[in-house]
Amino acid sequence: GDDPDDASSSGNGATESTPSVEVDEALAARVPDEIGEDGKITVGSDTSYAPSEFIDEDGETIVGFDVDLFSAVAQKLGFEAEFESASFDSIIAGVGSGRYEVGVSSFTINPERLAEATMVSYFSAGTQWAVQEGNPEDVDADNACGLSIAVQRGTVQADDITARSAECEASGEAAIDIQQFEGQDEATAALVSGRVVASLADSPVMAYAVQQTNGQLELLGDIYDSAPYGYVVPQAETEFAQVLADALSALIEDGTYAEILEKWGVEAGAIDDPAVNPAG
Amino acid sequence: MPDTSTTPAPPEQIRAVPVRHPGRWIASAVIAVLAAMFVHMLATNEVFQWDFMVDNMSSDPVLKGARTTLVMTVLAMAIGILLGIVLAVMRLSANPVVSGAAWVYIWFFRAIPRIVLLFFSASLGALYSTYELGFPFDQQIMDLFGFEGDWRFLSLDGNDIFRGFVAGLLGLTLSEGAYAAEIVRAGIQSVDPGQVEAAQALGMSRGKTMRRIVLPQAMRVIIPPMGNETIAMLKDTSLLIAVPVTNELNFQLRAIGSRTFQVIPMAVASILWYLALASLLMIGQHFLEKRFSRGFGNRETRQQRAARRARDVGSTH
Amino acid sequence: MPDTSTTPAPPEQIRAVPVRHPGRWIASAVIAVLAAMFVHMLATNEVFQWDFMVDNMSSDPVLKGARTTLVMTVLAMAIGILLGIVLAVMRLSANPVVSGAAWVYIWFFRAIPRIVLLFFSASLGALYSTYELGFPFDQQIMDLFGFEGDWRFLSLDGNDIFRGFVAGLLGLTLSEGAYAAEIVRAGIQSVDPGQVEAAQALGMSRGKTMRRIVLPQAMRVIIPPMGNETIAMLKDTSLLIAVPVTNELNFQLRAIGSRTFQVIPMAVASILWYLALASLLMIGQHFLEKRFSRGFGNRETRQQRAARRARDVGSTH
Amino acid sequence: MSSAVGTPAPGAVQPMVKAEGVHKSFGHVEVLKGIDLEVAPREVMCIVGPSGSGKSTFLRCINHLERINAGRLWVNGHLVGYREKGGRLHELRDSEVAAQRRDIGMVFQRFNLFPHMTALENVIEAPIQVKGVRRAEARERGAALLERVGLADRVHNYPNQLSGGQQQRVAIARALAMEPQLMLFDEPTSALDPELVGEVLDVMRGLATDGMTMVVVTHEMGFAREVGDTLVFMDDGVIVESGDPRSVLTDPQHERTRSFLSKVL
Amino acid sequence: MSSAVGTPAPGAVQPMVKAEGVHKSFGHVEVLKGIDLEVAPREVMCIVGPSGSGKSTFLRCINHLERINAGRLWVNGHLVGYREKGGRLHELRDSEVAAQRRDIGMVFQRFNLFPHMTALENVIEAPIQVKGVRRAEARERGAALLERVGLADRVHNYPNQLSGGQQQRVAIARALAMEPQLMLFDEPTSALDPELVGEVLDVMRGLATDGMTMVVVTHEMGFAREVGDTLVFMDDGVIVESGDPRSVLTDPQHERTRSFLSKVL
Ligand SMILES: Nc1ncnc2c1ncn2[C@@H]1O[C@H](COP(=O)(O)OP(=O)(O)OP(=O)(O)O)[C@@H](O)[C@H]1O
Ligand SMILES: Nc1ncnc2c1ncn2[C@@H]1O[C@H](COP(=O)(O)OP(=O)(O)OP(=O)(O)O)[C@@H](O)[C@H]1O
Ligand SMILES: [Mg+2]
Ligand SMILES: [Mg+2]
Repeated sequence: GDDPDDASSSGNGATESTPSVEVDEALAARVPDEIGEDGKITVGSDTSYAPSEFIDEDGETIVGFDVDLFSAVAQKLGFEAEFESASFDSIIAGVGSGRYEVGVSSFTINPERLAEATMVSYFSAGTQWAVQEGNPEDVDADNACGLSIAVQRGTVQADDITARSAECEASGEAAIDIQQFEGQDEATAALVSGRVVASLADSPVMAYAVQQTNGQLELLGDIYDSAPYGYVVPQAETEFAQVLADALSALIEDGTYAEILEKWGVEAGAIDDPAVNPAG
Repeated sequence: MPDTSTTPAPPEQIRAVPVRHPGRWIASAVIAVLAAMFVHMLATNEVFQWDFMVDNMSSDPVLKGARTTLVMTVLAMAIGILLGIVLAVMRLSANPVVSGAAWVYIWFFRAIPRIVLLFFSASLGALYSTYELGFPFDQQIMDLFGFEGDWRFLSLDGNDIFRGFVAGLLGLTLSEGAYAAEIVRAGIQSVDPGQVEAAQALGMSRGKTMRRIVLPQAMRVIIPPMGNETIAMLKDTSLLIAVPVTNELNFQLRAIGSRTFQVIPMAVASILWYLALASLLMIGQHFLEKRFSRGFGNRETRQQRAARRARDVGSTH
Repeated sequence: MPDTSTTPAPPEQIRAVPVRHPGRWIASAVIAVLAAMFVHMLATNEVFQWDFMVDNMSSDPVLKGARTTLVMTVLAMAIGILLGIVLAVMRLSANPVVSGAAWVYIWFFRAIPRIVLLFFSASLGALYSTYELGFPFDQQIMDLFGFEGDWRFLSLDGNDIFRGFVAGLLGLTLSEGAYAAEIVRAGIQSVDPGQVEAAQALGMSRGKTMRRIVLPQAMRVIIPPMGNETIAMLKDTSLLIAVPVTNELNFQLRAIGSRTFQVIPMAVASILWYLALASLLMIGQHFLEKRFSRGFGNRETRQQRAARRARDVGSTH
Repeated sequence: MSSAVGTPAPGAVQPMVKAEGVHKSFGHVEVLKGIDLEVAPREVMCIVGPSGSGKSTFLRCINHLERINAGRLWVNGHLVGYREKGGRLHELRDSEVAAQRRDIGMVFQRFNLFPHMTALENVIEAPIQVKGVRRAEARERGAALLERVGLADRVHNYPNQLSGGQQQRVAIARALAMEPQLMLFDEPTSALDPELVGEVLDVMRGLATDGMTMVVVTHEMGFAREVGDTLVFMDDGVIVESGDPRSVLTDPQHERTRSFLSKVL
Repeated sequence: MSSAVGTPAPGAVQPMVKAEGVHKSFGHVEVLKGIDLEVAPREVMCIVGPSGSGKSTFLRCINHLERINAGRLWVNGHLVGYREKGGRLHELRDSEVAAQRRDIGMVFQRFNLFPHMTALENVIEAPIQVKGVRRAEARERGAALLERVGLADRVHNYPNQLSGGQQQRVAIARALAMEPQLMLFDEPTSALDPELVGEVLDVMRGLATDGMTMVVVTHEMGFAREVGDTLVFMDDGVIVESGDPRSVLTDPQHERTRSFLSKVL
């Protein structure tokens, strides 16, 4: 196959065979009945977040490393994962109301979310900054006061940058001009065009954006604030959550996990101890 | 003093030197320069990536998306207009409860942004997981009298109904109904009341008068704003992203944008697509208008003549 | 056979037994039940979280957002209407270049979804980092003759101008201009051409005729659709998220929603907010309409009398 | 006031229209203040009077386009708009009112032709929709009627392709197509150019000759004198005087009549 | 054709209106086919003729609301709508046309009062806006004019609070406020109820007595006979005959005139 880094730009993220996974009957038996009924797990996902989850060139297929990974988890349990596009805002509520059985959309685990749902960690992502090629404006992530900076609305980075701006103001400097966009693609476009001087996003997303813009951008500084991504299941379904965690562990053990992450070039975020509601 | 005596009465046509309008020429020149600047920009700015854009805007999924968009527009308008006719008739009802209810409906759905409405109709599944038809406050009444059970006779799974296409269609239709109602009502009221009177004097029933006399004439007044509504609806299908409906034009164009991070070319692509589709609908409207102007304006009445004259006067000087 | 001979001519008022309309009562009952069901749902479904909602919808940032929304609505409408008047006059110009340009403008901006337009106006900074006023194709012409340099006389940094509030205002204004133009044009054309003729016959100039005679009368026809436009504009400020303008009502409400995961209560909150703001605007419209109906309809003309009669007939039977 | 009309002589013909103490108010304004009159079959009654005197309102009461407030009104022996049962009046339902109107043709000042239908379609619409006449038959009879009003060659024109006089003649044919027993005319010529008035009056004259019962509100004194059997002068909601047109026109008994006639003659 | 009007006798008064071979077409339809006439100062000329004969069009040509295609038209010695320079005609610019119109008052069939202004505001609008008269002065003169047309008590009413006859009188006052030298009337009474016609004709009669030059298109033969100095009968875009009203009305020379008069009298 192609170079995995290139997976989506060459458009074969979907067609490239994902490693086939054997069913683990013991795990499958522990899946709660109401989920097992139809042999499918319905997944809600905001599919405008490459490379985690996005729409492939055929305009229908949902692809991305989140998709591959959760599909493998589902296969382990003898199920098929059925992804559905949803608006990011509505996924957690949708899981709560039973509209989706699981939410998989690069949700960073944090206390607010844990108050609404049960989560299973499966990946570790941090925040990554990016600037224009050569950093013409000499941006320093730790001293961004007064600059224009783009983030995607509703992400942890939006909170991050808001907090930084507040600090700036507290120390008597100019606030950060925060531009919140609906999608990371628009935030990135704003950076490319120079409307903002920097953008920050989840590390895999930022890496992908830099790659897609053909050298117009570069990564700035290191990944920080690493935190786990988690699958979202209804608050009460701790049992099911544990099954998901165990299935993940099995995938890590048999190497499928690493294989998938490598395929998408995000192996840096691999974890080795998936857990239900991990502390902080 | 006049030269009446010196000029022989001329039978030949008057060929007068027209008044010069330098302002008009300046305006034309300014417009031409602006247009040239615009073309210049399009041609020379590489942000647009024309090749990439053209390739992607005619890809298969985008074409399918355009089809979904058209289908959604047509369906939402068709059902919305039916709903609008019902609401308009209700609004004109002599019964204050009926007309009040229509008023509330129209007020409510006209005041809410469609994007909020769409988001809401997509979230209906979250309000109740099952939708049941039954008596209001049944449970409470039952409790009050110490009974068990409920009075509900039809249950549907909310999450199965309110998703994707159907949720989008529901939101758009409910909203369109309110707008269409006002248009239909204005159309009905625009018909000369003498027409209703004439039909009644001939012994025609209210229903027949409405169907045979009032509505056909109202169509002339209804079609132009309804054409605008249709174009507005076409554009508002771009809001289906709030549901989301994934096989729709705007979603598909944006999906390419978020996959490739070429946001501006795809925004241009959507401008071009919507221009094309809207122009298509405008042409359709033109023919409908022609169809329903039968018997109007073929020959001018005395009043129309007076009107046209004044217009002519207005534009020649 | 009649009873003319048996009934003495009665001077007393006729008190007839009215016709019964069971259909109306059924309709009223159905509506009442539906309304009760709706209230039932609102009261008993804990998805709504009324306490939480009320708290958050009156928080400080939301109130500021509402203010931004109103300011943006008023500004966009005011500038849009001015632009619309210019375009309407251009459309009615006898010069084909001028009226053609207005046509193209209107066609273009009516066909494009506002959300796309807003995104675009926010991206103008990306097209050129500096905006310069100058001759089109200057560079190319210079090259052609082997000169160096350019013919540009004013440079602005695109990214400084086209951001946030200004970009949003630009997009909304450009779009509103197109809609307002059509409304103003319809208003002007609705004025009895005899009015123009009468003014001309009195020796009034075109400009004075327009200002003193035509526009004041056109206002009656212009205000109702312009009221609708204003409400549409209020709602479309929710699209400013594409720019983005972040201190706007819808953005703030959604921000609370996504921060607290109480999406539905916040969607309800935005419905309530928009209902309130729209109702406010509707009241304003009512008073404006009253103001401009001076001299119209105070006393009925012969034709109006005939019209009202037919309406009365229509509603009493 | 009111009961000026006495018991009819035994064996007298039943009047086509009979009004007894007809009152009509709009809000607090009393527009008809007790109208009593009788129109015999085949009679042509002309009503004249100043603007606002209630002529149109009375005509409209006759086919229940307005509802009267007091008094009684019969057309062809039937109470208009009401049914008397157990000593009380009951409103008729819409369909019954519609049925009553079928026997009464009405011609309006502003013609009110259906603009989206040709002359023939205007004429056949009601027979087909209301009486259920077959289309072919209706077309045949409609064409005959249009010929009778002198429009054989304008059958397929839309109203706005016709002159005012032609339009008014189509309107008359349209009313006749329902084969009414009574025709009401509300200033049928006052919206016409002076030269076109004649054509319409000619058609009406023909109808009168054929024995149609007619009530005509008009300002055409010549027509009233020549064709009318009775002339009624109304002012301010009452009948001031009525009688043979020639004598009322040449020798009015009341001051009001005299001053009105001096203005319009 | 055309040059029927010869060189004026030396010392003759300059005509207020003079038309020579005036032609007017709309598209391919020729509506005026060579009109020659003269209206002397203080003369009252009445124009009659069937609908569509071009009466209104001719009136509108006089104040350049229509542009003529051939011939010449002078008002008070000035060519209407053109300037002759170097043997060629030059169109006047809007402001010059407007200036010419100030001397010509026009009264329309449908009044065309400004509905958003009271009677007085209607009357003073043009003097203030066009002539720059001071508001106080304009109000005083406007009130006097309204009193002259018998509307002293209706000064502050809006047009729709006035009867048709009152509206038409306001329209006349409005035209008079510009102190025109010539008044054009286009069927000023034909939109009025018959009893209201008299009030308007009375005002016009008064104007004629005061020596205003007037061109009146009308169907009121009584007025033409009594007030008119000349009666012109137009048909199909030409003047069929003209002369003293009494003789034309009682003894028309042409068949067309006879047949028309037989219809409207
Ligand atoms: N529907 C109505 N509501 C209120 N007033 C009305 C209504 N219809 C008529 N009127 C009033 O009733 C009075 C009589 O009106 P009507 O039209 O019957 O008079 P008319 O004799 O026919 O006059 P015209 O010659 O002007 O037609 C008028 O003052 C009129 O304003
Ligand atoms: N602007 C126009 N465009 C085309 N045809 C016109 C126009 N104005 C008038 N006509 C035509 O010119 C002819 C003469 O019209 P005009 O109004 O002058 O007649 P008129 O004698 O005043 O008739 P009426 O008594 O109906 O007012 C008519 O056939 C009319 O249709
Ligand atoms: Mg009347
Ligand atoms: Mg005319």
